[in-house]
This record gives sequence, structure tokens and C-alpha cells, in this order.
Amino acid sequence: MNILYFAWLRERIGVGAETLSPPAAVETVTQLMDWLSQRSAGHAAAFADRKLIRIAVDQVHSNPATRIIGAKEIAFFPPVTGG
Amino acid sequence: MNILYFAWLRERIGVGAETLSPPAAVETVTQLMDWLSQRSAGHAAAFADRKLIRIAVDQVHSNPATRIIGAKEIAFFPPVTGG
Amino acid sequence: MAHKIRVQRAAFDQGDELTKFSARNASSGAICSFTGQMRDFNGPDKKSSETITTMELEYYPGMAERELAELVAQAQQRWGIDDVCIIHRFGNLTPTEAIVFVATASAHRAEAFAACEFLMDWLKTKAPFWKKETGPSGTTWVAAQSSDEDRAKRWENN
Amino acid sequence: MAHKIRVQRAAFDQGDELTKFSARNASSGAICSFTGQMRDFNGPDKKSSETITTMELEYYPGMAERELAELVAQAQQRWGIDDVCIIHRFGNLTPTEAIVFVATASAHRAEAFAACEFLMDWLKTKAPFWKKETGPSGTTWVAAQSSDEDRAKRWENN
Repeated sequence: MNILYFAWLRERIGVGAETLSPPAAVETVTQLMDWLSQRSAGHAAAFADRKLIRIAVDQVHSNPATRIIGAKEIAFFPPVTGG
Repeated sequence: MNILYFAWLRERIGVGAETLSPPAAVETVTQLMDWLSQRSAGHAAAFADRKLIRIAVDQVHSNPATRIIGAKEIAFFPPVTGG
Repeated sequence: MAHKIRVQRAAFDQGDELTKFSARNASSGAICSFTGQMRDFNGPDKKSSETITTMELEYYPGMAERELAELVAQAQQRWGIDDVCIIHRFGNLTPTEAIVFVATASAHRAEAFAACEFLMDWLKTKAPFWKKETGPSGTTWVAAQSSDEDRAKRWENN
Repeated sequence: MAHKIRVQRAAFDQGDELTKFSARNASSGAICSFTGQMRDFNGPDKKSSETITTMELEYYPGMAERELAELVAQAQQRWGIDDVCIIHRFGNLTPTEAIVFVATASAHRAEAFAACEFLMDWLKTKAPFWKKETGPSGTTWVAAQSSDEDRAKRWENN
């Protein structure tokens, strides 16, 4: 599973992408964020305030309750500021 | 007083502008249209259906009741179709 | 507020105008433009319409410029806009040529959009221009559309 | 419906894009365009703001293009539009450069305006781009604005 980070999440975590295999018990985005938070102090800092985080599962806007079984690419980023 | 005609009013009357001195009793746009209608068959045809006619007095959108005493330029035309 | 109004016989390129307008409003974050192009048919769609070969645009010199300036002043009262450009053709036009161009510059996109659409809606019902179309069945003065009146009236309650 | 979406590092000229877009939609009577330009200050107005010297635009390759295409499809379902062009920059930008360009072509001006504004409003809240500004006090990620969310939500009841 590819995990992508953008903007200040990428900066806090230190990398833009990781290829990881979460345990089978990680079934939702929320559970994935809990699991990722334990990887490093940077991950913990990035996921500390979840109100600031937006999620895409396989490039589609999603939410913390979205199930991730079978997903190939999960991205975390702040609210978008393009245009 | 300059009287201007545009679009099909100009075509029916045969000229785009006339300099005229209406009698003192002609105080409103309606009275001016009545007076102009008597000048020729073309004028009568142009002013036959007044619902189709729009009016500007000194280059400002006006209406049949507008008073014309002292006005320098009075224009008659169909609803506008620019843009 | 800056503004530029041109009523002209010569054809113009809307892209060139947008380049110039953006350049002289480089500090405005939002630029909106509208271009009305001459269509080559006269009905709601091409299939159910007659072909139009040429158009003649008659206008009221003096009042047209004055009325457009008045509309710009009204837009300026309603919205925070930095600049407006209006160009309107008169004389003979051929299909696909630009008839009218309106551009607005603002710090905010909502105001740029609103002012540009307001100007087009009011221009359509207030600016003294008249279109005469020539097609296979002859030459006719274009009739005003009640939908244009309706769109202009929307702004009265806004 | 035709449409063209470009996410690119290279600068572009909005006027050149409008010229090309109008030319390939010569039978559309109404062309609306919006350009977002990079401002050289970061607040509501220049006086009360810091100067911005450079901006970096990060984006999500793949999803950005996909999301823009989805917005175009939604616009097409709502309005009778003939063509859409969206260009969005990424990478380093300097003040006054165009960040985003959206153009719509339609038979009717109301639809061209509505589709163009809808696309900008939704792009602002949906397309995965993030701005990072550098000024005298350092480098900061731009915060999303609740007013953008509000503008996008307007379209849900329309």
C-alpha cells in the first residue's frame, strides 16, 4: 500500500511517500492514522490534530471512516489551497 | 431640437436625423411622437406601434411621459440588441 | 477606479486584450473576462436555424459610450473592482468575430465574476446597439429577447 | 463535450490561451474566462499585508488531473457548455504570474458564466494543490479559507 503525504504533513514526516503493509486489523482510515502515528515522532506530530487533515483513498476524496481494504494509494494532506 | 432615429425607425422614416422646432404645445415625448407622426407616411408607419419604441432624451433612457422642454437631442429606437 | 471603454469599427483579438488587461492589473488576484462572438446561425441551435452570413451593428454614438460609462460606475458602487475594460464593435461583422469584450479585475474572484456578468447583462438591455442579420431569406433586425430583460432585472434585488 | 486540462510547471499567457480557446470554439456565442494571478501580498489588501516574494505550489500528480476532469464532467451535466479549458501551474511562481486559467464556451452567456464560476469555486476546495508563500518573515503554508468552502457549497442547492 502506497501512503502519500503532502504539504506540511510531508515536511513533518520527512518523506512524501512510503510503501507499507499495515496489519489486517487496520481496516479504516482512522485506524491507519492511529497505526502510522506510532512510526515516528514526525508521524505523531503530523497526525496530532486530525481536524486539519484531509484524505484521499485511491485518488478520491474520502473521510476517516472510509474502509481501506484493497486500496492501493492513500494520501494525507491539509485542506487544499490551489486556484 | 435634434431628432434621431435608429434601426428600423430610421429605415421607415428614411433619415437618421432631423433638426426640427416643434410648437410650444409639444411638451412631452408622447406629444412629440404625435406631432412627428403627421410629417410623412414613413413617420406614421415608424410610430404606429409605440410599444416597440424606446426613447432617449439628451442621451438618457426616458419614457413617453418624459418632458422635453429645453431638451437638445431626442432619439427613438427599438429595444437594444447589442452585446 | 481605472476603466477603459472603446466602441470601434475595427476587429480586435480578445486574447490580446486579456493579455494587456492582466498586465496592467498585475496586482489584482482575479481577472474575469467575457467575449460575445458572432454566431453563424440565428436560432437556438445550428440545426434548426438559418445560416447568417453577415451582421451589421448600428449604434448611437455618444449615448453608447455614455451608457457604458454609467454601467461601469454602477458596477464600481456595488463591488470592489480595480479595473474594467469594455470593447464593443459597430459596423459590419462576419461570423466568429468578437462583438463585445468585457473584463474585470478585482482582489476577489466573486467580485470579478459578479461585476463582469452584471456589466454584460445590463449592456444587453441598456447600451444602444442594434443588430441586423443577413441570411439566405434576407435581412432582418434582430428582436430583443425577454430573457435578457429578466437577467438584467435579477441585479435590482441583489 | 471537448475539454482540455493541463497541470504544468511552465508559465503561460492567459491571453494566448483565450485566443486559442476562442478560435477552436468559433461557433460558440459566449466565452467566459477566469485567471487567478499571484499577488505580491498575503492579506486582504496591500497596505495591511506582508510582501510575498515567491510561491511554491505543491500538487498531487494523478489525483489533480482526475479531480479536475471530474469537476468538468459535473459542469457538463449541469449546463449546456461546448468546451472547457483548465490550466493550473505547479512549482515555483513569482508575483503577477498566472496561477490558474479556466475558460468555458457555450451558446448562452448565463451558462458560460455559471460553469466558469462553478469550476473555480470547486477547484478551490477540491483540487489537490497547496500554496507555500515566502516573505520577509519566512515561509508558510497558506491556510484554506472558510469563504471558499461557503462559495463551493452554494452550488449544492442550485
